[in-house]
Amino acid sequence: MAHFSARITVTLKNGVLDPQGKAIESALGSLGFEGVDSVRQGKTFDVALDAASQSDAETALNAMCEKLLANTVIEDYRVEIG
Amino acid sequence: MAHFSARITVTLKNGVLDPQGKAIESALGSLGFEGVDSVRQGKTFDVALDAASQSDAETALNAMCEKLLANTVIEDYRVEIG
Amino acid sequence: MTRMNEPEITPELVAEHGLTPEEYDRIVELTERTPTFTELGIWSAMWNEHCSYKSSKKWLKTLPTEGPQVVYGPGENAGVVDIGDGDVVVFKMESHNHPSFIEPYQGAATGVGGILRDVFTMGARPIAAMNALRFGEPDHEKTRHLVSGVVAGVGGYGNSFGVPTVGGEVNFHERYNGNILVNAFAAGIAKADGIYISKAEGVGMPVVYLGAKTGRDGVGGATMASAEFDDSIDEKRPTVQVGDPFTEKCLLEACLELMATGAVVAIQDMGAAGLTCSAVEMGASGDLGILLDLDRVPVREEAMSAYEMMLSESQERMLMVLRPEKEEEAEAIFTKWGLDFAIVGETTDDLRFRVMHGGEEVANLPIKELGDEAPEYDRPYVEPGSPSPMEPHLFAPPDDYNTALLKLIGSPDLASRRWVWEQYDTMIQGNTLQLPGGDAGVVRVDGHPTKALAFSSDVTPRYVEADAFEGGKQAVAECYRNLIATGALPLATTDNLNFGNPERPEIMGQFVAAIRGIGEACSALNTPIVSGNVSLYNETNGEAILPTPTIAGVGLIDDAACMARMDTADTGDALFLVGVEAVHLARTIYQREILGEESGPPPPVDLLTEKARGAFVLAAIRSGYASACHDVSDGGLAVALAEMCMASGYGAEVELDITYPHAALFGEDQSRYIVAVDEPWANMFAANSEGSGVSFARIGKVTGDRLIINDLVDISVADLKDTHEAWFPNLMNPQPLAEAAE
Amino acid sequence: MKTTIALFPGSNRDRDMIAAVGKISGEASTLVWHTSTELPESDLIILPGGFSHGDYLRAGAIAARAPIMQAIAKAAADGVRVLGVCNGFQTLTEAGLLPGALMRNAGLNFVCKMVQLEVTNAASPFTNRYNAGDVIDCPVAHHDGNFFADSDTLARLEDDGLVAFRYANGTNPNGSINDIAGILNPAGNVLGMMPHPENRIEAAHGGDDGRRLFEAAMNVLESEAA
Ligand SMILES: Nc1ncnc2c1ncn2[C@@H]1O[C@H](COP(=O)(O)OP(=O)(O)O)[C@@H](O)[C@H]1O
Ligand SMILES: [Mg+2]
Repeated sequence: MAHFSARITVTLKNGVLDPQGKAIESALGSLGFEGVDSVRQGKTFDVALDAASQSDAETALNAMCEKLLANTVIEDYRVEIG
Repeated sequence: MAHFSARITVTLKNGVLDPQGKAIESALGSLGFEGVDSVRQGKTFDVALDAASQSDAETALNAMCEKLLANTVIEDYRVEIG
Repeated sequence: MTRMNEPEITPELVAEHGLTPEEYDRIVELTERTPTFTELGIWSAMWNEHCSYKSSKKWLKTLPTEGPQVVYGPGENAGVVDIGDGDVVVFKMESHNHPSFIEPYQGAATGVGGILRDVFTMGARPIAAMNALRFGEPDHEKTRHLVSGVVAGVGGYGNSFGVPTVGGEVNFHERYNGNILVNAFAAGIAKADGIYISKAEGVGMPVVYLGAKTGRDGVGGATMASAEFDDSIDEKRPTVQVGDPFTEKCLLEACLELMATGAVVAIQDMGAAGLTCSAVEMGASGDLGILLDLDRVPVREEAMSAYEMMLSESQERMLMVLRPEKEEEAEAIFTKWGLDFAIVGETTDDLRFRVMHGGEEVANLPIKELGDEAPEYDRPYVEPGSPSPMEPHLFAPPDDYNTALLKLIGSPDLASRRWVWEQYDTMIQGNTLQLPGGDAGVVRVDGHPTKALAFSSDVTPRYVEADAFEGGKQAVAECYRNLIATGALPLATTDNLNFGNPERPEIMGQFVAAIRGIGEACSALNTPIVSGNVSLYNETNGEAILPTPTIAGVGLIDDAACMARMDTADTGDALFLVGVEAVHLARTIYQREILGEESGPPPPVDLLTEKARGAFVLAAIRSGYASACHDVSDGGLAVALAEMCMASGYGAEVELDITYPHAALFGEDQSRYIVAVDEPWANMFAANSEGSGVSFARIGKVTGDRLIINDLVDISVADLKDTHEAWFPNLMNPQPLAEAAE
Repeated sequence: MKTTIALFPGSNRDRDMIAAVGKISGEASTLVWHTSTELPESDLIILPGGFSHGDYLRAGAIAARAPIMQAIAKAAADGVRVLGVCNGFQTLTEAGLLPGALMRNAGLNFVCKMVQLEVTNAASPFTNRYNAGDVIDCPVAHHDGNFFADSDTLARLEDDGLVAFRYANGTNPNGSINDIAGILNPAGNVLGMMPHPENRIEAAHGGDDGRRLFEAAMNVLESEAA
C-alpha cells in the first residue's frame, strides 16, 4: 500500500450556463476590475488515499468522479496525482 | 493589451472544517471506496482577461482574490496564468 | 457573422423532428414551399405534443372551465380566480418529468422556475408553491440519486426565489423506475385589474426581450419532452438547462415594477422552444404578425444559428410588447436589476412570423396557422374495463393489528415527508398558517385582515390504474376533501395529466376515462379547471408509468381565525367519524403492504355524498365546532387516527362497532373525515349531523398518550412517531455499517 | 427611532422584515438600495435574509462588497445598531463587521424548521428584553448557517460573552461550532444571527418569541403579547 494525494478538478462543460461565474463577473466589474472577459467557476477535490499502485489509485479516482464527484451530464473532470 | 487566461484555485485553510469534504468522504466510504484518508473541497475560477502585461494580469488577479474571490479568513488562493 | 450552413430537409430530418410524413406534407402546404431548416424547427416546436396538445386537445375541451369565480381559464399562462375584495389568485401546475430524470437537480429547479414565471408573467407575486413527485421503487438503483437531486433542486430554486413551499406529494412505485414525475405548482396573488396577458395590440409596437441571455440550452428539448424514452436517451440529450433563481428573482421584481408603470401591453414568458412559442403566441392571439431580428437577441454563446436561437430553452427570459413612450423607463428598471433588455422586433399587420438573421430572412411563416393549424388527433382508444367489486371477506386480516398499523405508517407512501419539506423554505413571506404535514398548506392573504388560501395536490395513481374514470374522480374528490378539512371553500383546480404513450389505445383509453372522471367531479364539486398541463409519452421500453392525473386545488378561508388543523386535537375532545364504516380493501395500501397484492377496483366516489359531507364539515369548522379535523385517505381510518395522534401528541381511545375489523380500520372508502370536537359541543355537533342528514358516528375521545382502537390496536404515540418519521431519513442516509456499530 | 433596511438584489426576506418592523414599531422603515453610498439618518440598520446575488461565490460575499456596506461599516463604528439576519449575518461576516464565517450546513441540505435558542447574552441592545438563559422558539431557513471561527476568535467570542444566541436542547440544525446561532461585536451594537425572529412575531406565526428582539432594538414598549 502506497499513499497518494490527488487533485480532482471538476469544471462545467462548455455551453452550460454558469450563473455563479456570471455573477462573479459582474461583481468584479462593479469592483472596478477592467478587461475581464469571462469567469467560469469549478470545483476541486483534494483526495488523500492509499492504493496498491499509482494505476490503482487512478482507476479508483476516476471511478469516484463518475460515481459521485462529477455530474457528468453537465461537468467534465480531470484527475492529477502527485 | 494582451489576452490572458488564468486559473485561480481557492482552498480552505488547514484547520478550517470542511463539511462538504467530510460528507464526500463518508459518501465515498458507503459507495465502497476504500483507503480514502481525507477529502477537502475547493474552488477554481477560470478567468479570461485583457491586460497590458503578464505582471499586470497577475497583479489584477491577486487583487481580485484579496477583494472578492477568496475569503481570507478561511481560504487560501493560488493564481496560475497561461 | 458566422452562419451555420443549413442542412437540407430529408425525411430522416423530418422524422428526427418528431413530425410524421403527413404532418410534414401539411407543413409544406402551409409554408407554400419547402421550409428552411429554421422553419422546420419552428414548425416542429409548435406542432409537437408539448406545445400543440395534439393528442389531448379534443378531450381537454370537455373539462369544465367556467364559473362565476373564474376570471381567466385555460389558455393563458395561468388560471385566474376571483377571491373577492378586488384580489385574484393566479395558479398553474406544470411537469418537468423528462429533464428531471436526466439531471434531477437542474430538471426540478428549472421546472419550479418555469411555473413561477407563468404566474408572475400575469402580474401576480408568487405566494405559494407545491411539488408532486413520483419516483421508482425505493430500493431501485436510481431512486436515491433522483430523490435527493429533485428535492434539492425544488428547494434550491424556490428557496432562493423566495416562495414558501406549502405542500406536495411523494409516491414510490416500480412503474416510475424509468420515468419519474416532477409536477410543480405555483400560485400568486394580484389585483383583479392588474392582470397581464399575452395578447399583443397595435401595429409597429416594439417587441422587447428581457431577462437572461440566450444559449444553446435544451435545444431540441421540446421535441424530447414529447419523445418516448429508450436506452439511447443519452444520444437524445440536449444541453441541459441550468436554472438561475437569482436572475428569476430579479426578473420578478423588474416585471412587477415595470407593470406598475403601465408600460406593458403584452407579456409572455419563454418556456419550451422559448422565442418561437412566445413570439407566435403574442402575435397570433392579437391577430398581428411579428418580425424578429435575431441579431439583436442577447446571446451567451458564439456563432449561434437562427435554428438554435429559435429553439433555445434558456431559462429566465421574457418577451414583452411595450408602449414605445415608456421604453426608457422600462430599460432603466431592467438595468437596475442587472437584466438584459433588447428590442428584438416589432408587431406587424401582415399576420406573418418573420425572422431575420445576419441580415437574411430565415423564416417567413403564416403566424396563425403555426398554432391554429396544428394537427388535432382523435387517437383511437379502448375503454378501460372496471374490475368487479371485492367483498371484505376476500381479504385476509392481519396477524396482528399493531404490527400492521406500524407497517403502514412506516411504508413508503405513508411515512412522514418531513425529510423532504424541511429542505424547502415553508415560512418565507411570513404568511404561512399551515406548513406541509397537514391536509393542505395555508397561506394568509397579505394585507387582508382575515382571508387565507388553502392549497392541496392529490392523485392516487394506483386507483387510476385500476379504473381511470373512478381514479380521476377520486383525485378531484381527495383534493376537495383536503381543502375542506382546513375550513376552506374549494374554488378551482389545475391539473397535470401524466400518462404513457397516447398512440397506444389502452393508454389513450386511460387518458379519456380519467378526463371524464375529473370533469364530472369538478362539475359536481364546483371546482372548475382553470389551467393545466399534459405530459404524455412517460414510457420506457414500452412500459408506461401509472396513469397520474395530478390535481391541485385552491380553497378560500374567509376568516383564518376559524381555520381547522389536524394537529390541534386536545385531551378530552370527542372524536367523530363523518362517513360510514369502511368495507373497501381493494387497491388499498393495506392490500399492497400487508397482503402484497394490487388488484380489484378502487374505492368509488359518490359525488353527491362527497359534496354533502364536505358542506357539512365546512359548516361545522366555520361555526367553530372542530377543534381538529383530518380527512381519511390512504391507509384508512386507523392511519388517519394515527396521523392525528402523532400531530397533536395526544393519544385516543376509539370504540367502533365493526363487521369486518380489517376493512373498518384500513379500508379506503371515500368521502370521510375525522372531526375532534370540544366535549361541551359534542352533543350539539351530533345533533347538527343528524339534522343535516350526513352519516356520522361518535367513535371515541382524545386522551392519554396511546392510540387504542377496540381490542385491536394499542400503540404509544411515541412509537407511532418513531416509525412514521424514521423511514425517509433511513432511505436517504443509510448509516454506513461502521457508524451504525459505534 | 429610525429604521433603515438595506436591500440587495436577491434579498427575499426583506418584505418579512419590513412587515415585522412596521407591525412592532408602527413606523415604516426606510429602504436603501445596495448601490447607494450613503445612508439616511438611522438608529437601526437591518440587513435582511435572502440569497443576495444568488449567494453565488459565497453566501453574502458579493453583497458585502456593495457600496452601501462602507456606509454601514461607518455607521456601525459610530455606534448605530446593525442587525443582520441570515443572509444579513453572512454579509456582516464577509464584510468583516463580525468575525468568523458561515459555511455549508453540516448536513449539506438547506434546512427550514423551528429550533430553540438560548439567550446567552441578555445585555445587548437587541437582547435586553430577554433574560439570560431564556429559551425561545425561532425558525431557521438557510443553506449556509454553519458558524465557524478559528480557536482564538472563538475563545474571544466566548470569553467576552459575545455569543448572543445558542441553539438549545439539541436543535443545532447546521453543525455550528459551540451551537452558535448569533454573535455580537465587542461594542454590542452589531448583531448577526441565522434564525429568523421576523418570522416569529405574532400568533399567526405560532408564537411571538422574536418580538422582544425588535422591541429592544427599536426601543418600543413591550407589547402585551410579549
Ligand atoms: N414534495 C412535497 N413537498 C412538500 N410537502 C409535501 C410533499 N410531499 C408530501 N408533502 C406533505 O406531506 C403531507 C402528507 O402528504 P399526503 O399523504 O400526500 O397528504 P394527503 O394524504 O393529505 O393528500 C401533506 O401535508 C403534504 O403536503
Ligand atoms: Mg389529507
